[in-house]
Amino acid sequence: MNAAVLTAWLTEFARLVSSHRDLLTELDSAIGDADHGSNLDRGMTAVLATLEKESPPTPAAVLKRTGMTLVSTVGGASGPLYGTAFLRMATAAGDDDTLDGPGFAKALRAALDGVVARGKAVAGDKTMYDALAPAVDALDAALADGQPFDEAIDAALRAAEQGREATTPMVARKGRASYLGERSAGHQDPGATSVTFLIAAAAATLSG
Amino acid sequence: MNAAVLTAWLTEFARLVSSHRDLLTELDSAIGDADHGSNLDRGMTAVLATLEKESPPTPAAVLKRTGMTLVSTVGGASGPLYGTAFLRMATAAGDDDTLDGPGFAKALRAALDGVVARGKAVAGDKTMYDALAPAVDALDAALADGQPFDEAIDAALRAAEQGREATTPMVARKGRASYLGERSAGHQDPGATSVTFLIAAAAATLSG
Amino acid sequence: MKKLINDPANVVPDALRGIAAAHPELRVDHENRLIIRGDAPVRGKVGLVSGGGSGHEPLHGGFVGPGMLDAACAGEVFTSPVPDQMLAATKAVDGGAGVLHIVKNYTGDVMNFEMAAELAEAETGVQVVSVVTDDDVAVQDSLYTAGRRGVGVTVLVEKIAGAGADQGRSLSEVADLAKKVNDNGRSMGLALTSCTVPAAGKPTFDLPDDQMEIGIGIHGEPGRRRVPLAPASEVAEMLVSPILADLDFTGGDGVIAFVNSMGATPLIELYVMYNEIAAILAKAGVTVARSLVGPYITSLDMAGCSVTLLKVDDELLRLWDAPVNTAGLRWGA
Amino acid sequence: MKKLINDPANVVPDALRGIAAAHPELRVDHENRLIIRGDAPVRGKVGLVSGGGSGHEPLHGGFVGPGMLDAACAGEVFTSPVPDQMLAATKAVDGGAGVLHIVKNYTGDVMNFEMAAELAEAETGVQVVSVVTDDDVAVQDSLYTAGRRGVGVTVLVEKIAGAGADQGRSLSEVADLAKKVNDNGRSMGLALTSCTVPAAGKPTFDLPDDQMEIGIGIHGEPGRRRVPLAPASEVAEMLVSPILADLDFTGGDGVIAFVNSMGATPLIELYVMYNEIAAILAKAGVTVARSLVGPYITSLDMAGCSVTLLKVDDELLRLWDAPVNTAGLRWGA
Ligand SMILES: Nc1ncnc2c1ncn2[C@@H]1O[C@H](COP(=O)(O)OP(=O)(O)O)[C@@H](O)[C@H]1O
Ligand SMILES: Nc1ncnc2c1ncn2[C@@H]1O[C@H](COP(=O)(O)OP(=O)(O)O)[C@@H](O)[C@H]1O
Ligand SMILES: [Mg+2]
Ligand SMILES: [Mg+2]
Ligand SMILES: [Mg+2]
Ligand SMILES: [Mg+2]
Repeated sequence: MNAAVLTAWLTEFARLVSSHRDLLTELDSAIGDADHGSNLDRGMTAVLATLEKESPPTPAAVLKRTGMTLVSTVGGASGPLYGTAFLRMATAAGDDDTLDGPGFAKALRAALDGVVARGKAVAGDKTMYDALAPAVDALDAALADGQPFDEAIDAALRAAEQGREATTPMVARKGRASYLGERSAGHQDPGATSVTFLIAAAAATLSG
Repeated sequence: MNAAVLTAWLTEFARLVSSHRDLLTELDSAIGDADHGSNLDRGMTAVLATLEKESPPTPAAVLKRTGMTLVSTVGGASGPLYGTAFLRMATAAGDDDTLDGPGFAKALRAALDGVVARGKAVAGDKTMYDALAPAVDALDAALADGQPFDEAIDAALRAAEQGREATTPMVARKGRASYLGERSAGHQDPGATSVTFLIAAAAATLSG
Repeated sequence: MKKLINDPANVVPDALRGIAAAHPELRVDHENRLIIRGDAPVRGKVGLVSGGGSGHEPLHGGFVGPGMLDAACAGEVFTSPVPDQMLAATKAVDGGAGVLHIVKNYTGDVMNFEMAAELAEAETGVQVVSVVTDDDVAVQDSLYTAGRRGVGVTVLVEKIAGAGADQGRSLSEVADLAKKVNDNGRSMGLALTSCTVPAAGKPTFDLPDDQMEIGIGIHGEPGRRRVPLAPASEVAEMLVSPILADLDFTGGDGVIAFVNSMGATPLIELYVMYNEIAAILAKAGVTVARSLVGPYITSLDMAGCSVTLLKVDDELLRLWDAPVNTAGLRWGA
Repeated sequence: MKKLINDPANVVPDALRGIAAAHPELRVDHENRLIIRGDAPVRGKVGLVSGGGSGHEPLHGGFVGPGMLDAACAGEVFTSPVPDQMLAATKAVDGGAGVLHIVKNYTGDVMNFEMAAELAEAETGVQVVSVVTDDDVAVQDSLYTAGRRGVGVTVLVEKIAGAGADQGRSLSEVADLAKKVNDNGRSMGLALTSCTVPAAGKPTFDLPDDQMEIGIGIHGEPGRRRVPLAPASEVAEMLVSPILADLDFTGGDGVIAFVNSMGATPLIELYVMYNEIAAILAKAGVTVARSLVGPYITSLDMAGCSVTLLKVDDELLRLWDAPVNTAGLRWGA
């Protein structure tokens, strides 16, 4: 996976976010403040513009510009979280011109660590962690199991989807939804939903 | 008609206002500020309390307390208008213990003059004048014609009703409805409606 | 009806009790429903009394204090106060230099203040002069009608006349000042939603989701016409154009531009509107000398706004800038 | 959606242009969406920066000026600003004595301000201390959650810390003062209607005509529970009881009682509420030393109100009374 492939991934993520913008905002209306869709859409639109303009040469450069742009344009909780995730991915990606499957998996694990470092979420808090962590674990496990990347990333997507669904009954302990206490149960988490689009975009565009 | 009879008239007027309070406010919503019903109801409730407490001995005393109480409790346009009308009636009634039919008619004309003096309305301005003036004219004409008071006051009521209906197509030139310009046409005037209750109450309770 | 009230019949006395509790520097006469400066009467100063129906807060009670009104009479919601109230207020603030009544041009207000002035002079010998505000260009003026409504300019009249009275001007001078402000001020308002009078319990008028009323007053009176919702830039045109067409605001020392919320429109929207209005004025060659943006003369819970422009000279500007210390308007003090 | 706006995507920049036009004493950085004191940086004074999502006006931009904030960062509606904005604001107001960040406790705000502080110290060496406000008793606090929201007390923190900075206190002293205010303040809010986020175009939550939400925040987040509409007296109980249960407000020099409109609730209702709240406090033995009644920290066009109580001592009272000269809060200046 070179810079162009990662850019294709992010382009697909941006498309998914944009076409599900209202869904994300709708989910955020129920247990948050009705802006997750517009936040991420604004950010990913800016990311695509930046990548188009600058054509960063390496995977790390693509990921770094993505993270910085998200930090500078999204705001809210998802800006620093997604931003930190991509900045950590960039560091993990190193200076090579391409990433292989295990390299991508390592970077995605770094992204997860970044989310945790920034947001202090743990499993079951009803956040994007609850979709991202299972995806990262599934990707690692499948690769360790010797599966080809294409199958491994599909497994990651299924895990993300399961994780996303699992957020519905949870009582939120982090983010805005936590203010609702018990009333947050019964609603799917917006961030877990958007992060599942990130993995879906990877499954659609990346191959090891 | 002694003080008790006039008190019965005002009691019936208060009852009509109270039971049509919502109608009056509804009419005032369309071309005014949605308070004519509550204004008059508040005023007439206060009038009944005053009359009950003080039992003024003469027609003039009843009318004066009524006018003063309305001035002090109604506010808005209808407070000074109804108040002045009753105060002028009181003066016209003189000091006698009773009023006869022509005496009542004279007092009602004084009321009309009071409304004009205070509010400067002319025929066709779409105000209470447009119901009160025809009523006063009809009463005078019927009495001059030799009709008994009971019939004359019925004629006055019919004239008031016609005058009230005639306000509907008018374009208001006085009061709050005038701000609407042409848009005031097509709505019955609230003050013309309430003043018709005043005459209806007279027809129901007074006899010469 | 969704309101933070108790019995709808008691909204005005309840609110007056709240004002008394929140503002110990004011004296509230609950019997007469008056809000009075704690130190009234101020010896030798012309007393300023205003008042009107309630539901326009902070007008008028919020403008009682040094540099502005001496007393305000609170009527029932949207109903002019009664002469007894104005008489009591006049007596309470007379410091020997006479009392100015500032009256918004509504039939009820004018008649009740008129009766009060008659009573005051007869009963007490206090000299009373009344100034009627009538700045609403939405209303076609004519000799045969009730004339224009008094709206936004009333706030500016109270501020500037208050400053004039503070300077020790005479009753006729303060009245002239008030008239000068009224004569040089014009307003126009619009509603996105109707207000709901507590005693009525439902909106005064129905306004479809895609329409707004242009040319509304401050009592939930319907406006002159209904138009489809439009962007702020076009709304600003609809409000400012008739004002500029009614009076030449160019030249001189510019204008005070006052953008007012009708009650339920929040500040962020007022600033969006202010931006558009400022642009229109700049294009029309009108210089903004001062601005006032916020809810100052409201119509209960109506969403919408009004624009008032006041043409100023050096004198009016100095009086505008003079210290004022009231619950609703405060600077330099 | 009925709003006086142009393109929903441009509400914040449009409003900032309006603020710039209406308040020439402020400097508006449109690129970074900052509202800055015209005379910033003030040499030797601790700089105060706050900010957050827009839609809470006058908070924070309306509180920029002498005696309060040096700069405010405006995020998108209900969305925390980004670190770049806070960094630019920090640079703009650093007068050599360091900069205090006043942050409302929301995950997004806290994280973005955190990143900004890291950047500020790394890039510029400006010393930054952050104080997080978290006064909303509607939120059950716990070690494992995001904690309580920062709401009404933020206004009081900005005023009092601003006065402390004006006195020449050091960064750590001003931060301690801000913490002291936050620690002694508690709030609780309620909504009669949902707000509508411009970009979303429809109300954030549905609330039946006969229900209200108790324990709402300032971002249209649903509250803790829904209850039938109730008279102001009962509503006041629902708001004040949990506050009094959370902290002992008796004794000392009393409290500052702050009754706030969520945006669409007019002043007349706030005073009705204030009356009930004052009565409850009196019965509970809590002395009101000062009051603040009006729309100061709003939630777009939400109808409803919040109550904030701040326990004060002599020092806090003196700082509260100190001169302040901002668009949104002004006295003694
Ligand atoms: N502490 C946290 N750790 C991880 N994810 C979080 C945390 N707090 C919030 N989130 C995620 O952020 C999402 C909300 O993002 P967004 O709506 O853009 O920001 P905001 O809550 O500031 O409006 C939530 O659905 C949740 O998944
Ligand atoms: N100048 C006037 N002369 C006579 N009647 C008037 C005048 N102005 C208003 N009215 C009457 O007063 C009525 C409205 O009364 P009300 O609603 O109680 O007062 P307000 O208009 O102050 O709210 C109108 O329907 C009209 O009949
Ligand atoms: Mg959100
Ligand atoms: Mg009326
Ligand atoms: Mg009225
Ligand atoms: Mg947000």
